[in-house]
Amino acid sequence: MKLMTAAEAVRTLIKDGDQIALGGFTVNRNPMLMAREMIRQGKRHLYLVVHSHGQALELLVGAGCVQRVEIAYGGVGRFAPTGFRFKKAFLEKKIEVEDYSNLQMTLRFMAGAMGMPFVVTRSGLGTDIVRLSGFSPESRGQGRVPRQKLTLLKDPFDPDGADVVALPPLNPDVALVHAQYVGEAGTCRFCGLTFADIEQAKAAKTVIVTCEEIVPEAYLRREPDRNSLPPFLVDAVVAAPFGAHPTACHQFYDYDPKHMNLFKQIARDDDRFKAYLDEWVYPFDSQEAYLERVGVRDLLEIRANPGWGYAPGLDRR
Amino acid sequence: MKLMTAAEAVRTLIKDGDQIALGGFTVNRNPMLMAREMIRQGKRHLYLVVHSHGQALELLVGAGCVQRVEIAYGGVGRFAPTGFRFKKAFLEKKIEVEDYSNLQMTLRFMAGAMGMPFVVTRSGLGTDIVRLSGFSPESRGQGRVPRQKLTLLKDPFDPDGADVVALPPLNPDVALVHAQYVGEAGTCRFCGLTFADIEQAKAAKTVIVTCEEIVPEAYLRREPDRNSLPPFLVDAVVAAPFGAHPTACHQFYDYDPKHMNLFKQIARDDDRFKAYLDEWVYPFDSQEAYLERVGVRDLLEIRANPGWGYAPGLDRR
Amino acid sequence: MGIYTATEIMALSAGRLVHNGDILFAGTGLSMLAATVAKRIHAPESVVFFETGGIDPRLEELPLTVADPRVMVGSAVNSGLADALSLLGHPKLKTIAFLGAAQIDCYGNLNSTLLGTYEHPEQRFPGSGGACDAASMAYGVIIFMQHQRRRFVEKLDYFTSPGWLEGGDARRRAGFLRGGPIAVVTNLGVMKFHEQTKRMYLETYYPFTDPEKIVAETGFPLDVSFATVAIPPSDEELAVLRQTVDPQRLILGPPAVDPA
Amino acid sequence: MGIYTATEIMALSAGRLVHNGDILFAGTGLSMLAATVAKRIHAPESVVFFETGGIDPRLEELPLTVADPRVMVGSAVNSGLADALSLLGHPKLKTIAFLGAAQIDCYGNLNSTLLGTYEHPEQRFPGSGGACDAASMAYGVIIFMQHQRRRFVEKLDYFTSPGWLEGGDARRRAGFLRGGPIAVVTNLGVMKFHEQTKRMYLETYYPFTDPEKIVAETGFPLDVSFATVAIPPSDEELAVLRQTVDPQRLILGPPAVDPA
Repeated sequence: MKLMTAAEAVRTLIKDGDQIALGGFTVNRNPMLMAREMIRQGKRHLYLVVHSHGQALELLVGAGCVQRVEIAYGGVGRFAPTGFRFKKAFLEKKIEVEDYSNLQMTLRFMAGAMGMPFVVTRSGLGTDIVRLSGFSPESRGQGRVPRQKLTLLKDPFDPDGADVVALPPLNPDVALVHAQYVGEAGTCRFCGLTFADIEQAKAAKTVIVTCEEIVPEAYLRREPDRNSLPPFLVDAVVAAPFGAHPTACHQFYDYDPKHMNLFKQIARDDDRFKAYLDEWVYPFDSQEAYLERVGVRDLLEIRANPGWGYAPGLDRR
Repeated sequence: MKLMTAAEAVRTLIKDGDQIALGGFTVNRNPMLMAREMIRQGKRHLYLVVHSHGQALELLVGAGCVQRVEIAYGGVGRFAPTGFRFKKAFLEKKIEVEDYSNLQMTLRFMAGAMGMPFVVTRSGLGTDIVRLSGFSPESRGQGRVPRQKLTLLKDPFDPDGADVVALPPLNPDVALVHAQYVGEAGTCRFCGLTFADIEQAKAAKTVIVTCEEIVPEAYLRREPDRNSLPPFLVDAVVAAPFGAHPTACHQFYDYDPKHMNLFKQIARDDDRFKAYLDEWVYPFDSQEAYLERVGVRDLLEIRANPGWGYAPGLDRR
Repeated sequence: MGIYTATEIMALSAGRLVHNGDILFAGTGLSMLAATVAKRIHAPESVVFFETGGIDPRLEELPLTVADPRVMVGSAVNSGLADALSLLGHPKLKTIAFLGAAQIDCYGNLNSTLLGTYEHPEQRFPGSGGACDAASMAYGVIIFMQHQRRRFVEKLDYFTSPGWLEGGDARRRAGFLRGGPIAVVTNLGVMKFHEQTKRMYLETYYPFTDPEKIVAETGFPLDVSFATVAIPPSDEELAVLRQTVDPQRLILGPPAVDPA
Repeated sequence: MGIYTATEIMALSAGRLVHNGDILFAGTGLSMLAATVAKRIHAPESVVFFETGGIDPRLEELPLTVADPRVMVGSAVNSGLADALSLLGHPKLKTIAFLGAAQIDCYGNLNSTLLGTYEHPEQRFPGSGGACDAASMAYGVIIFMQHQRRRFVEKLDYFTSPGWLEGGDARRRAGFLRGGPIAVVTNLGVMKFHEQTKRMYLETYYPFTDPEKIVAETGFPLDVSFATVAIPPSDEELAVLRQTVDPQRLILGPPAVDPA
């Protein structure tokens, strides 16, 4: 485990073309600091593997960093039921998209995490998720694109040999997850729902954890039942207060409805999106500088009340 | 969820011949109260499915309640590297045993819990665990005995089509697990290592949870990250202070070396084992009566120090 | 009987389909309203869970997405996707999933992925999320749709989530152990599926519309011979929905305007 | 150089095979001693984990089984079997597993299940536990054995845990991605495996024995042509083992008696 800045982590651990798993879910615990830093460093041809995303996906796709996405859901909840930049890039064929279900993606991360050769499910039998592939035939078997999206197998334990869907495991080059706490030695604790973050981290070759607080290792080891990852699975830790902003981080802050609505306004339009990047992404070489731009008033408004873990009464219209 | 006595739970929810998953591991969190009660009620032909067991297995097998066992490890650690009663029953062909590995059994519980049609692993390729079946050919497909123990499949994603081991899921009739805390509505919290208890409970048709403490539901719901099972998966809850004795229960008590050594003395010999049942099992129609027999002095000696979760300095020779 | 919006009668119509004790797989929007109103009115023992891992949260404020931090408070268990999505198919749970979609066919199969094709895409939607999983494994599915001819189609552009497949016993033959759509709740009425053929038919239409209008908005032949007018929302239902479930009208949207 | 028991030199010989940073899959007994002594002497960054789910616990007192509550304190993570056993094969971890067995063959394949057959059983051992999993997936395996002719056999009664299978590249051909036994540490010496054939050979014998005795106690032909005498335990090694690792001698057993 090595403590790094976001800039250092992106420069030394993420290459153009890498297959990257994004932690979090739609409006929650997206690795936003890392997404902004990848954009600042002009990463290209990224191959995202996600279940349901999300604000980080929107930024990365919009900024032209992404070539390829395996995904179950591309949206930001009520703020953008379908992600504007994701939709636009798909329709303009700037990205190739392979569609799965949330369970299928989760099982693939789990299979990667557990070293399973493949994993089977009944979910999706008979559908186009199983029948159709979104990646072009010529991409098959190239780089990290699997030779087959998935395949049907006969269940050897079923007397009738019913079909089941067999899925290949995912072992991304990099997992980007945002934790509430990391100990000085590298133990990680996610609070609230863990989504598929733990599976993604265990499946990945390189794990970069941004976190709200770096705490004494002993503090986390007093309650090991609550911890999520041991130090030896974590390659880099980046101190990142409000590192998921404008998405939420349970017990620390809510999603930022003001910023999300602002993004919703600009996201449909290429020029306005570029202006957003110029205003909110490119200028800031540190998280502190970005947070100054957000402003103390807004940060105070979204901070979580410890009794709820979110900001009760927050104006979310 | 229904609050019951152990006697009521065994009488109403466990039938002769049922397939039963035992929670815990060797000397830890064995469902001992339930094991003793099944013996008292003379349950027969039980079909145990376990990974590494354990004191409850020893009692149930020794008392003649068991016909069939799927297992990875039958022992009680240093107190009995191979369980005496388990070994004897196997050698005298009083039980049929099917051998697996711990990962294989865990994956089978997990597959059962997650509704997977089957699960694959590379563990055991080329070994007798994969080649040989311990159950008789005539038992195959009868009752709950699977038609095949397991089978080899070609990995459809491997260019060379390497073999992998495919295992059928387990969905036991009953799971018996011992938790530290259960809320009044039925939410369960296991503390310390969870072994495969959560997977066993989720895989089972009927879940009986014994617990050290029944607490206000709101107490557990203040920290839902730490909880293990929701109420709607739990069929019966049995209040069982020291319910895992003489095995350990993290944060409540250590294993009881005095009792385990006593058992070690008597377990090889049929007559002495019968005398043990007469002394420690049959007479007690309540957990309180059993604990009176154990005695306050011994219970105080093994009680866990909250700083460690076990009894530091306990004489374990 | 007061005035009400289409959104309000949709939420209440779906809520009425819930049985006490059902385990409700909710998304956001209408399904949150339906699940919550049912729990508050006639299904107090029902439990809501979210694919993100929030199992039976307290829900003091309405979550705006399934990953809203509001689904992590007061829960029985906070877990993750693997655990939550596995509950959908648990044989001992009567799981009812609420789903929406961009297109539906006469067997309740759903498209929430795209219009056109991968090669020539015309429109993009978010994708399955957990919808395909819920449609594959839940005990039953209740579908919300805007009732429009372009959404009720003969053939889906993309088949995301399995309903009754080609009808009859096709779903069981494909390998599904249970499930299938129970009802389609739209802004005009409630559709169900014929016992044998599994084809959609109109069960009830809302007081402000009629079967002819619904047929006109349906892109495949729809049997309306069983159709009756829906029981309008009661004052109690409306009060719970407006005052307790969504007082900020975050999901309900603008209130009904009295035409008088 | 002091006197020492066979158990002591076994623990220390195995401990010397650990590299700093290795992730150690420990059972109980000798493997606990070897892992702990290595961590204390030359591999401080190595981490011990248990198949039961205890990942890097503090281990202030020696656990007597892998499910001992002593493996649940001060850990990085307390989890369960699924998580812990999955770590064994993690490609980024150099996992070293310590295993024991009732029988071993010349390719390091192990039996910890039974003697005789299922039909005609002669003896029963506990079974694989996690041994088959560790032997299948760990980066490397160190095996503890009592060196006896009946344990070092031409053919296992039951093949529980995979070593080098039939030798050569049989292990890779069978589908294993990595791993295989590194060494067999017995009460008489340390065996390794020939690079190409994967057959066992004697690397070192303890000062109190000789290759002839070891050959006599081995039920298959054993190459002793490379054998040298082992470096005896240092005073420091013995001090750490006796005073820090197992002061109660729970696993070490009775101390050595000076024959003088």
